[in-house]
Amino acid sequence: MSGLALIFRRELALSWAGGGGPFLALGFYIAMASLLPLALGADPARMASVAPGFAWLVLALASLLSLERMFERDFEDGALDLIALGPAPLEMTALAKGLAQWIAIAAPLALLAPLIVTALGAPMRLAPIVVICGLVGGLSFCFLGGVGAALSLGSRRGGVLIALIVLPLFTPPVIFGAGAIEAFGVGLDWRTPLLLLSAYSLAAVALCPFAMAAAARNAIS
Amino acid sequence: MISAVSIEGLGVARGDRPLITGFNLALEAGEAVALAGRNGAGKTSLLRAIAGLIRPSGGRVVFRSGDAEIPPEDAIARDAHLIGHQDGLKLSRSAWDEVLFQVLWSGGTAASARSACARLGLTNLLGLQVRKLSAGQRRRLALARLAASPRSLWLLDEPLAPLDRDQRAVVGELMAEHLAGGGLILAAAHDPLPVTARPVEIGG
Amino acid sequence: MFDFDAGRYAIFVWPAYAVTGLVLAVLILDTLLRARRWRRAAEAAKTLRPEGDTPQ
Amino acid sequence: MFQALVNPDRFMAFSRWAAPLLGVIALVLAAAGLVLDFQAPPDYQQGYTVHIMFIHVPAAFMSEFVYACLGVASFLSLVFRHALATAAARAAAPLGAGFTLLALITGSLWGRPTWGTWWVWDPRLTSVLVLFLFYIGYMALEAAVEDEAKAARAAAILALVGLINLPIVHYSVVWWNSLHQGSSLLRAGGPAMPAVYLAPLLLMVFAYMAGFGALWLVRIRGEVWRRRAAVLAMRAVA
Repeated sequence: MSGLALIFRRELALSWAGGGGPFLALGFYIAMASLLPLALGADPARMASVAPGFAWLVLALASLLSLERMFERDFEDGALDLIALGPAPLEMTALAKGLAQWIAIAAPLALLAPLIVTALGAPMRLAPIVVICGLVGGLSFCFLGGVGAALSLGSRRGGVLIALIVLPLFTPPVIFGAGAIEAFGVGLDWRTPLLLLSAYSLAAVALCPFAMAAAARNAIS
Repeated sequence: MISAVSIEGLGVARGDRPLITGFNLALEAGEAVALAGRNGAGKTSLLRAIAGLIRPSGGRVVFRSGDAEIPPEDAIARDAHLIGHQDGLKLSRSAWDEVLFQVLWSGGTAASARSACARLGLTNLLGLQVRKLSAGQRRRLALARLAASPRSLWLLDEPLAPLDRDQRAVVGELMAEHLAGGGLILAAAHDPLPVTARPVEIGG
Repeated sequence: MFDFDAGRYAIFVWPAYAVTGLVLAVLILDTLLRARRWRRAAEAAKTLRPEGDTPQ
Repeated sequence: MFQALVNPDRFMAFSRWAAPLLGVIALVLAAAGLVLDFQAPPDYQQGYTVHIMFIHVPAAFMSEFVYACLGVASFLSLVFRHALATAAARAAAPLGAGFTLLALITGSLWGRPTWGTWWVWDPRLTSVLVLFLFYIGYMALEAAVEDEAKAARAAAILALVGLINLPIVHYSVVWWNSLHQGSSLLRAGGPAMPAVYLAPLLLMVFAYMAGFGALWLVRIRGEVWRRRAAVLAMRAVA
């Protein structure tokens, strides 16, 4: 079995099982969504207009939640040394970690998102675009988040530091994702923003592993 | 297949502080070297520099197979074990899952992993969570890949520390077999190794 | 010669210049003080251990 | 020229005269710029607030120029592991953040009379805001990682990731703006720049650049001394 498949199976098992797997992020998502009407008042018209943008932003935040575990645990218990000296280069391992994070955290969030959006008052027909943006955008959030997680190794303030590093980088996916959802809702051209989001996500999947691997090597040196 | 390692003028620093400068060592097939030196002298950093995890501040490490030189990354990634102070085991996973990953990752098979665990007396522990194992048991889990995955160069950092007397004997046998088979061992240890080894002082 | 009559925009133009002056001053001061502090530290460390004499 | 910057000792000798010289140039240019600035007639459209432009546009330009310097220094520090490049990157970040903060404040003061709100979600200002967050992220990472050498490399990696993302952020913000509110006044093209304003504006931009050059060189000298002090102190202990 190739190195990549081996490390990917391990990462998936670790992301899915460890620390409640996706339920942590899903729980956070539901909690935030329930607080929105309490904060903005339950006026349906206002909620309907805010719901898509809000649901998309909170999906991005929720994917930050379990990022810390991505590299931190392997770094602390010494597994990163073993992984760095294995059949697959660290870049492959970083790719596997990003994909495992996407499957275990981002995909479930993307599947929950339409429920959240309609529950908050957005029209039901938004559901498909929200799922697609959730899945495509989730790649950007996971891989950019992975870069933040790897860079913050060796600092004790992981969680907040990762958010501070990564959120500015979320600007393009947040804009394109929210733009696609909103355009779809009002019948404007939603294909362009979706294509831009996909382009950004694919670039993230292709380039971020190099940054993650460089950061990991820096941390264990 | 590494048959010789020659370290030429190696320099290792931690931050700005030079730990080791101009270190030379030639290691041939079937030979073991015990690195000795007070704590903080740089034994661990030296092993990590040889393994390519740390960038040396000077000099180089040459790996040879016969008389052909192997590029360091390939040599280490395919043909070297590095066992550090930490065992690299996930506490929440079962012993078998972890040892299987470590063995497969270093080129062994499920069968060789099982036989290595049997050899180290771990068979009845494999179902337990790593969290429930003692330090000695965890160290033996980490050492299992030495027996299960055939790699010529063993870089060991205090390998026997948490083991009791007869467990050390088993590891001693593994080392002897490895040397007999043309393997190389470079180990940092305070107490003497269970095999005859050439002592080398670090940071004297 | 100079037209300083900002009229009703005065409360926007002059604060803008004031803030610019302030922030630039902070940058300049911080830079100079930091450089001087580290220069003194370097010179102090050098006199502590003049070249060639290595304390055992 | 490059040779002078590569070797720390030669750099210290070079910057010893280069920094004050750049400082003087900056003052002269700034003085000239301000003189022309306040002789220019108020703009028929923006009225007197056009004078804010003379300190907003240079600051906005510097916020991106310094980030480019930070990116280049980070690249050299990462690839060639050059101590001077690492010092240059470390020294540039706070200056860049300072200029970005200036651009945001003066931008908001400029937007206020024309738009009636303190903060205007104009694409250029929004890009500068995100750039400010990049600087904050860079400095936070460098401060958070304990080991200094690792902190420098981690921050250098982040700076490069940021540099790659900068144009994309620009584009996405401009695209976002076209979605929500038509074009905006502060667009780079903007209303044609009357010649009388071009001269002072250019003078101010070059003044800011010379000023940044002087400050950067002085901060790098500070970094070199700091490292020398650290190395000597450690050797005295060893």
